[in-house]
Amino acid sequence: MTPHVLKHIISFKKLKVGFKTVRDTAKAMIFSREKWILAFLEYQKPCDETFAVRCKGIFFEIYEVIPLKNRQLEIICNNEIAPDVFCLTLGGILFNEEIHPGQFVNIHVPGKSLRRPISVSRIYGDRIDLIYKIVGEGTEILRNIKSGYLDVLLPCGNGFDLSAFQNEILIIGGGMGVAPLFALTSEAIKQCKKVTVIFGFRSPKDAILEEALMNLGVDYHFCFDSEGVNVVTMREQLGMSHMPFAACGPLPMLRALCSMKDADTVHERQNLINDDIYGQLSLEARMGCGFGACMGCSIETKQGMKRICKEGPVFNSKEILWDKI
Amino acid sequence: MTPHVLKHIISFKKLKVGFKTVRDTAKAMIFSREKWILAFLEYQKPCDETFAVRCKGIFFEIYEVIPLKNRQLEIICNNEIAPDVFCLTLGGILFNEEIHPGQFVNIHVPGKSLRRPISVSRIYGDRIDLIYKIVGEGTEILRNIKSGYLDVLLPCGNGFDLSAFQNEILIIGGGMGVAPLFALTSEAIKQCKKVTVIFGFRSPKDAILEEALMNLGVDYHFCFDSEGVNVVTMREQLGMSHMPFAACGPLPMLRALCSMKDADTVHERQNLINDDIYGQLSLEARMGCGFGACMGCSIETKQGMKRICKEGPVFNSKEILWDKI
Amino acid sequence: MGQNIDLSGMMIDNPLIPASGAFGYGMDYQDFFDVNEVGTFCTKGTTLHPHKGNPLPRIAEYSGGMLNCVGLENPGVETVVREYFPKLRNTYHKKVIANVCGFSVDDYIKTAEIFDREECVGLIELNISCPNVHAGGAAFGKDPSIASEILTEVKKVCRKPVYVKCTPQCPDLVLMCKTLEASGADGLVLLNTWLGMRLDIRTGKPILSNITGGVSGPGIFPLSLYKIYEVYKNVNIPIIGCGGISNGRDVIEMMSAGASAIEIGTELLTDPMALPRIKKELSELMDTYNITELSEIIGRAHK
Amino acid sequence: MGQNIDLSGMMIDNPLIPASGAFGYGMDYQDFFDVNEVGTFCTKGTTLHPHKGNPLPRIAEYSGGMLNCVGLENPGVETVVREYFPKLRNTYHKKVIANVCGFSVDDYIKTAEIFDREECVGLIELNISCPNVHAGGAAFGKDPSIASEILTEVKKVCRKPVYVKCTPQCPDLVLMCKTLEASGADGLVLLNTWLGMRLDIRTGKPILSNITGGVSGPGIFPLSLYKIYEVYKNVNIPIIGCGGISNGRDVIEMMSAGASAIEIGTELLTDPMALPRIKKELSELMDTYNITELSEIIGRAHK
Ligand SMILES: Cc1cc2nc3c(=O)[nH]c(=O)nc-3n(C[C@H](O)[C@H](O)[C@H](O)COP(=O)(O)OP(=O)(O)OC[C@H]3O[C@@H](n4cnc5c(N)ncnc54)[C@H](O)[C@@H]3O)c2cc1C
Ligand SMILES: Cc1cc2nc3c(=O)[nH]c(=O)nc-3n(C[C@H](O)[C@H](O)[C@H](O)COP(=O)(O)OP(=O)(O)OC[C@H]3O[C@@H](n4cnc5c(N)ncnc54)[C@H](O)[C@@H]3O)c2cc1C
Ligand SMILES: Cc1cc2nc3c(=O)[nH]c(=O)nc-3n(C[C@H](O)[C@H](O)[C@H](O)COP(=O)(O)O)c2cc1C
Ligand SMILES: Cc1cc2nc3c(=O)[nH]c(=O)nc-3n(C[C@H](O)[C@H](O)[C@H](O)COP(=O)(O)O)c2cc1C
Ligand code: FES
Ligand code: FES
Repeated sequence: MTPHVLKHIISFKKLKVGFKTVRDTAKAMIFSREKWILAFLEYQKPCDETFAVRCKGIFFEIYEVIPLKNRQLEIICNNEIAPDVFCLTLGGILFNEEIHPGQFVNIHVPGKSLRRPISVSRIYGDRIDLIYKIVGEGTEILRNIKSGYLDVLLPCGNGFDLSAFQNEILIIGGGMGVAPLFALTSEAIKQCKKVTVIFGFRSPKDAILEEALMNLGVDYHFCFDSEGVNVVTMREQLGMSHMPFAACGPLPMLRALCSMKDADTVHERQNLINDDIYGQLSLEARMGCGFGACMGCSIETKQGMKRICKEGPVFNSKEILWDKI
Repeated sequence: MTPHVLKHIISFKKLKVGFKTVRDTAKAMIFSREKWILAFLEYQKPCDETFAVRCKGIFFEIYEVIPLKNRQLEIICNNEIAPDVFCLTLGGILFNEEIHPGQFVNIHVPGKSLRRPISVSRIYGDRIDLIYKIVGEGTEILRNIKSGYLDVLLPCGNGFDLSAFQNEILIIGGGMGVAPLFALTSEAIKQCKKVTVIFGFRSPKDAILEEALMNLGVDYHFCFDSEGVNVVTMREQLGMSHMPFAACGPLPMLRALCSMKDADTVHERQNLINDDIYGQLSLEARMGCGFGACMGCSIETKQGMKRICKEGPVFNSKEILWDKI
Repeated sequence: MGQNIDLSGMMIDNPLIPASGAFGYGMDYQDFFDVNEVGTFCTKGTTLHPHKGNPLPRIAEYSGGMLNCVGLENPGVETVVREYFPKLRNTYHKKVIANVCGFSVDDYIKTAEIFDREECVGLIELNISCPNVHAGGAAFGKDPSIASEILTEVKKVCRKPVYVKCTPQCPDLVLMCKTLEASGADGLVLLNTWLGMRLDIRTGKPILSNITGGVSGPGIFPLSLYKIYEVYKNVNIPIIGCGGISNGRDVIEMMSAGASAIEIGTELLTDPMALPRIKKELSELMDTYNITELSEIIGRAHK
Repeated sequence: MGQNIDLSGMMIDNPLIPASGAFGYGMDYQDFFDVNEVGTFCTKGTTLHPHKGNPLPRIAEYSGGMLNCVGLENPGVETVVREYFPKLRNTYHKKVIANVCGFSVDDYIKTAEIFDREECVGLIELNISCPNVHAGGAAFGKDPSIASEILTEVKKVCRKPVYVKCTPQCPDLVLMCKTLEASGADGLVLLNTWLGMRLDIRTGKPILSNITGGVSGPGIFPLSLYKIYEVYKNVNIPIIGCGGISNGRDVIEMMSAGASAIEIGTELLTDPMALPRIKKELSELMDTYNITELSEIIGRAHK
């Protein structure tokens, strides 16, 4: 880890495991980034993504590195990839395994009071891709920022739990819900799972990520409302209606995915939630903070109140109280 | 005038004087900058700073060019020239004789609600210099903007009236008040007046514009509070206490300049305003708009209420009601 | 696409009205845009006699806009109708809303009466809500009985529609507005500025000469919007919405909450080109959201 | 340079207090800074029984900050003291302010009583000002007689200082505060959120599930400042200032107006690193303006 990296770390938690030269340091020191950088530059002590060693008088101190959740990431590119849909690549210090598929970042959009939550849709080295749709004032501002830095909180939320799936996983996305699912698909393939992807869009011109899925060599199916096929009917056609799945998309779609397969319309399915189907669902909410402090995003679940930004955004379909969301 | 110039002009008032091919145009046309530019680019008709000619069907129309008071000016440089004092050079479309010494610009500082009024201290071709001191949040933001464009209203206010002076003029500035007086000095010299300049600063390190005055070859005198000399005592020393003057600076200084010369202290002078001395004084006020709409800057004068941003900032010393400001 | 609005018989071709105190007497924006683009505009608050207003400083800032304690500086109604209106007519060809203020009931009556006779006045706006004067102003606007007395008397001498501009400092605004409706108000203008203050960070003392000032600008928008929403539920006369509007989206929201038209103050002062900009934004939004007749969205939040 | 502040016997080493509802139970900021940097913090509004709050959406935005209608979601006082406080003590070593809310007088008494017994609770903040619940909350905060009844009863069961957090919706805030002082309030927290709303631009319908929400953030700062200035003139108990504070300068202003300490809500949510930043700004400003003892500037606007 270079000195450069240190700028992006605020706290070094003192390692709990013993180490001969470890000794107590003033709290103030631990939380003062500037002093750390100074000390580091002065002594050029080794430091990696997991441990930081600091020279204090005649002692060495060893700390566990806790990456700061608030970082300034550089805009690498920000281009339109479909009508009103942009891919924003951010670069900077990202730690190994720091971000899991299904987690999101919370972006300060200059001029806006509240941050905007956007899922991470690709994670590669020191870069991440975010795919976002222009829906209002914040995304409208974001589309026009082509360089510089963004103030970002990351990673936020829990992400999908791939370990809960056996060898096979069905990944279902609708609209912008496909964004986090691309990260999930990549990860599932890395873990050698058998993956089937169903992505639904309003019409072929709204489709995104097809080339990327192709490059992954994954079995994927696109369907379009404009052609009368949605992800639920597609799932039926593929005979996969009882397969465990991970999904992200509009609420009616998620609801329908958790319903009896033999109901005729999405409307009917709403009352026919089928608890035999296991799914991991990523939900959305307007957020105040994005890191659990404000209760602005809580929903009632079978296990009590849960915050979409912290205990979520990914929920087990079986814990959802469908009449409460 | 190049097509580029047209971007900075909003309104083309139809010339009142007759012209064979002139005919009425829809109001909408007159106020639509975009359409004008289009029309201009299309027909490449001649256009200068005073007149614009436009081809409409088989007719030519001739308009008087009215420069838009709201312009985007480019930041050419923005450097510290004394402790906490910056010189900001802005460039862009400026029209001949558009700005007079003593007038100011009203700058939108990104992130701030109200604009900041700053005097123009040098006018040269398509550039102006502004000299400003860091005093609060707005100037603090401004000092850090090193490139790009600023949204500026210009020119604002009346400016000094050099024609009211005979062949000689005494120019007196205190602190940041010297800023507009440099423009005035240049202009007075251009008009072949005999100019004497007295600038007062807190201490020698705060002094600015000395080199510029030297280059103008003008007779100038600097004085410093730290050395126990202020502009009033300097004026007495030079035996110029009854000479007509133009001044800008803190209110107590302006008040003292208009007082009986034989009062001992500034405090005493406040009650001894001497109406025999003719001065043009540039005043300051917190401003809401800077263009006369809000009455946020009005003072009572012998001629009734006057707006510092519109009828001012330069006032005849004889119209000031000293107990009202 | 229609933007016509009917304010108790005064027809305006778009709902954007520069608010009182932010547009002088209509002659300060000519270097920025064609002032005929406004729906109509409100004059600076005008009193029977010339009024000097408060000493400087009259202006302070906050991150959501500004504070002012101008305190109704104006040349008096006689000068306005005799000198300003004739000049105004050279460049402005629509009607105006005359913002009338006073320090006694009698002041209001006489001032309104003079304005009412003017050809170019389309509507009288009774300002019982100026927070920056010590007599009259918002003091009247907090008490429904005084407010309705002023209104009743003014109505007797005016043939033109009379709207009342209320203050958010009124402890029970809904009651106030219902009382005004019952007393014959043709419409309401909601709201004048909110009382606030700023202190000088060095001395700790108030910045404004009057200690407090009226807070305006985008920072108060959700507060105004809510008040208009509440009053709309309780009255049947037109409401002109005002407070923090800075773009086309705000206009749509304010009208959805119940405003028939809207006034814009602070945004015009900080961006003198705001009016044509907002007008353009509004047209674009009407396109985007398939609003063919703007008047149809008035109060749709309640439906 | 001293920043120590005495809140009716609860000593805090700096005046910066995360406001109720913006800091959960103290465990959500650990990824951002050492939470012991705060002077103290207010817990999320806590009721006797677990409370689910309002449906989503609970959050909206405006240019000066945010609106919320969380509606007091909390796990109930028992869970807080049994599960949360023990966990909190692993990382946080100062005392907390317990924000107590209820739907009846009895709720307030019982909840406050439980908190009062807790070692880590330094002060009780009676929240009679939540605008987002239909019973209790701000309804109590508008009526001085109910408010003082709650306070009197709570005082009987608490040994720790009891502060009352008021609502700006109170029609006569000065009267309310004087009544509370007379009824034995140890201090006041001014203010909770201001009632407001936003509408969806497409449908014209309210964005928040509860129709209205509490407005907070920098947009309301001059309004809060003024209210605190007014109340300070009329009471002799400490005031904790709250509403729109976002930087060190605001802290100085709020204390100059009369606040002994200040609470920060919205700014922490939008910038989770705001607390250490504001603390740094405050120290720098004390340097710049030669303030050696911060407590000395309390109320200097009035001197
Ligand atoms: C966990 C999570 C992950 C998301 N991932 C993506 C993604 O990968 N790609 C993508 O295009 N969008 C994503 N969204 C939705 C995205 O946050 C909104 O589209 C965006 O905030 C809209 O901002 P705006 O300013 O353009 O809209 P405005 O309507 O102007 O925003 C106003 C307010 O509402 C909030 N808001 C509006 N729509 C939504 C929404 N659907 N969900 C949450 N808050 C909303 C905004 O954050 C803001 O606070 C995600 C949302 C969540 C909660
Ligand atoms: C006509 C005119 C010409 C001026 N020319 C110059 C100049 O050439 N160089 C220069 O350094 N300064 C000049 N000033 C003063 C300059 O406008 C202020 O120093 C500046 O606005 C301070 O802004 P701030 O955000 O740093 O201070 P803040 O105190 O944070 O500003 C808060 C508010 O107060 C206003 N304000 C604060 N101080 C003043 C002041 N002295 N005069 C007017 N408004 C003030 C600001 O504009 C803003 O609205 C001029 C003022 C006027 C009225
Ligand atoms: C500088 C200034 C002067 C004002 N003068 C008046 C006035 O004379 N009469 C009046 O009724 N309202 C006056 N107002 C209030 C505005 O008309 C308007 O109600 C208020 O500013 C809220 O709208 P805004 O947020 O769009 O500015 C004034 C406002 C400002 C900012
Ligand atoms: C999301 C949110 C939740 C809140 N919850 C509570 C609460 O439970 N109890 C309370 O007394 N105040 C609550 N408040 C009000 C704040 O404590 C504070 O009084 C208000 O937000 C104004 O301060 P600010 O402008 O710094 O945010 C809440 C505010 C927000 C934004
Ligand atoms: S957004 Fe604040 S708790 Fe989830
Ligand atoms: S600042 Fe608005 S009239 Fe002068």
